[in-house]
Amino acid sequence: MADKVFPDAKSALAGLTFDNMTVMSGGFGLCGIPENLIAALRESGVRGITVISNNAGVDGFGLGQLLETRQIAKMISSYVGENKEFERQYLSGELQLEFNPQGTLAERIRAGGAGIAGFYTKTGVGTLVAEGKEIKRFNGEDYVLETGLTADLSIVKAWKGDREGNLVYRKTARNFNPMMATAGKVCVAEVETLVPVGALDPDCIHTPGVFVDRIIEATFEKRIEQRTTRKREAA
Amino acid sequence: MADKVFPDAKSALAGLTFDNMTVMSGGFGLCGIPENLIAALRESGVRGITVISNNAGVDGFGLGQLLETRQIAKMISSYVGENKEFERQYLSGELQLEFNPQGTLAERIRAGGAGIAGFYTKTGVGTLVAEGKEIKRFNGEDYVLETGLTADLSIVKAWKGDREGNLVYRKTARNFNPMMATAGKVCVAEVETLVPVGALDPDCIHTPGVFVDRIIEATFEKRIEQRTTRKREAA
Amino acid sequence: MAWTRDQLAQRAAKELRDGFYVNLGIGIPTLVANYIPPGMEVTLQSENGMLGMGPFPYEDEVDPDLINAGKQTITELPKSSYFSSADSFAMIRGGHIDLSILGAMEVSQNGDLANWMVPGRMVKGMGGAMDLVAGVKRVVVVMEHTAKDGAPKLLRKCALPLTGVRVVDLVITDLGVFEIDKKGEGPMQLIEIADGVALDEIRAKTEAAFEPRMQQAA
Amino acid sequence: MAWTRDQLAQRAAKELRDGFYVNLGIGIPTLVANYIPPGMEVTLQSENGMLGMGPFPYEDEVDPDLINAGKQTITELPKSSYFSSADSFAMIRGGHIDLSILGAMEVSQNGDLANWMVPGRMVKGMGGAMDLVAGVKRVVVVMEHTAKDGAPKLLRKCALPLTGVRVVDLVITDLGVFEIDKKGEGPMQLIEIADGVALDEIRAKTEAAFEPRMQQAA
Repeated sequence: MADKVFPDAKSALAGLTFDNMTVMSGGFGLCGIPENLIAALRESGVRGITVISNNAGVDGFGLGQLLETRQIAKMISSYVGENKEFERQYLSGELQLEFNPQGTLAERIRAGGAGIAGFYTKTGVGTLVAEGKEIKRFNGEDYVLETGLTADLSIVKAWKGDREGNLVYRKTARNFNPMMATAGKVCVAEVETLVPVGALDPDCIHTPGVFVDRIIEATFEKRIEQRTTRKREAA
Repeated sequence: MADKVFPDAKSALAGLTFDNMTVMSGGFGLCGIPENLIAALRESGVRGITVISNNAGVDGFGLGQLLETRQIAKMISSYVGENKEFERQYLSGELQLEFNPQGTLAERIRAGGAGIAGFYTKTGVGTLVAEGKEIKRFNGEDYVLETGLTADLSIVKAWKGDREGNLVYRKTARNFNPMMATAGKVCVAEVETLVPVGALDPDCIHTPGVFVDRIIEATFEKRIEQRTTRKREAA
Repeated sequence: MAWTRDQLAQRAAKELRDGFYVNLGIGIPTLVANYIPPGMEVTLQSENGMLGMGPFPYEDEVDPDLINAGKQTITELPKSSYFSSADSFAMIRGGHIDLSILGAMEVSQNGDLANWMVPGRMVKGMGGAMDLVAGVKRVVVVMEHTAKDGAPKLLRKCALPLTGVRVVDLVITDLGVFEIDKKGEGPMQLIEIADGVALDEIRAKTEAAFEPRMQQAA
Repeated sequence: MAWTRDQLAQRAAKELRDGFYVNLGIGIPTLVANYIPPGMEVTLQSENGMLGMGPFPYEDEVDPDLINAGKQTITELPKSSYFSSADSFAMIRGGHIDLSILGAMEVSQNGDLANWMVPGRMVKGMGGAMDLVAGVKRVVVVMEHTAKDGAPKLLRKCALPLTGVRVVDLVITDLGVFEIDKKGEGPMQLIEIADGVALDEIRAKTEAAFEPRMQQAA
């Protein structure tokens, strides 16, 4: 079988990027983002990207790196603006923005990967989010039609992976990564540790290998947005 | 907190059963079925049940036990008839039957648990399954509207569980159990081993405790439908 | 005297019940976790994919892979489990969370909520708020009774873009507590007043129709 | 001479490609697993929730928790993973499986498939067949060329209730191999004939329109 393992982020993206493409990028805030693949996307120089990601990174890190270089034409997100450059580009009209409720965004991505063209949710009924969308009544309640989302490429970050493409995520770094892995025409994963095939518990594989086309082992900065701690009480 | 752990199947169903109720029952064939809760449902004497289950058990085991006593009024399934009593009741008109494609059944149950009132799938378009249902075009292809399914009670079988209701399934005994745990107004789980809280890996919990209302530890017969083996070659 | 932030959180904590699964918003709602009555078991859900959220970590426990929906570092408990965002919102949208406590810019007398967008200002997004109010069984708002400029926030009709329609069950402000019949057309019911606050003050600062229906002091 | 069951499976195995994820139906399709060319890596999906299906177990390995979609006991491989039925059909419906090989009662010249129901007879249900043909990238049917009574099974239009509309890409019968343009309106293309079978025999036993377009012998 063609080897899914690539030596680094740059080679893993080779041949997969093109101008005006749509990219899904995993993570919640800076937690569980594919740091290395985002950086490689920046190096690729590809422009006019539509990025589907819950958030937009911070200035200089994560997707913020692609904003600095103005490679992003449009964001589909639920929450942004931890990021001054984002705000500047948005207010100046350089950057398009589509807000989705976070759960609707997650479900749209799952639907895209699962062959579900559309679904009805109560979320957003009666709000701006439902404007122009079909409303249907089920059991006396109104639901709004939302459509599945797919992308030309999805980039995800996992904790462990093997060369079959099986992935395991760690704690809340899982977030949007598993659905995105299913919804890209091609999925590239970066993992902290590449383990031998058979080392992962088959009952606990979050993303079965069928969804992952390429995989790299990488090192991570794992920046923290809000370092909140408590004090140990004196003994 | 009210204890979720009950001493046995009978006590775990106390107060939850009533005539003409809808029950979801996990398992694929006889693999991963809630044997003990099905038996307790039989003992409860409740009648006119609509059962949502991929299959209908075999004569004398699994849901076959509820057919013998004519407690089932209707089945919603994808494949039945490993079972002579089922065939007899169906052909005589005593038993109603609604077939769903297996993936549509699984997705309808997931949708029911996830607050999705309906979804569009390509499965079944142009077949009997789509008759009388709305068809909608997305990106030049036809999709059929299917609705979410819920139940008054779901009974599921897991491998390990804890008193918070966290569940882990084993191998292909997982099947329909995780979705059903989310789609019952009440969910009762039977497990092979009740472990202390904290013993399960939090990254590998298939059903978070919020979905499970009652739990029992039980023993299992685990009958096999098709014992297929191969011979060891002579050394 | 109007309730302080901590008193607001303390009052909101009275809405907790033993065995509840609860999602707490950012700000005052987060403080509610400090007032869970002893002996009561409440499990906190974090919509970025965790059930059983623990307290902030000690300095040497900080883990970048373990944050809450406010992106703050947190800890896990023995009962914790992790799941994807799709599974997390399936849990929320499917009605499996008992209680959501969150902040608001405006609430209308029939339970409409506005808390995500001020037109003309930079909009950061609704995050999970629309999903929470649409899916969680009971929605409690905790907020200042009036805006910084003194304008009422309890309105006949919200002026700001909505987060949800007929979704709020209870509003706790620094002046009192209001019950909403979100299915009906009636006025809100004022069921508690902060000690030393006059009914007339609440009348003056409230646009929404409400009726006093005070409970006996506990 | 018409192909045997094993020859049919062997021919179907030529549709496999290195790295493919494949779902095999019950009956002859199951035999295809015996003819995966050495050195080719093919991963078998079982729609009851497994990727990476292994062979039947030795007598002392039988595990009631480990079965395939035909309810037969099987084994796992180092690469195996398990998942729920919802996730399994998300994988199938979402187009992530490369190839499905399954049996049929009838196939029409535009790729309609009937393989689950004979009106008037006890109906056991469609199981996962409708999902597989709607979702898998390429659908190959393996079947006897005619029914037991000699009636053609390759038809202009299926008479039995359908499993899917315009879903079959290739039909392998004991007499030959037919390509279908499931988007178009043209006849099927007969691309191979079993050794020693006459074209006239195929003509006599086929109702569907087809054109011979034989490839050179390999």
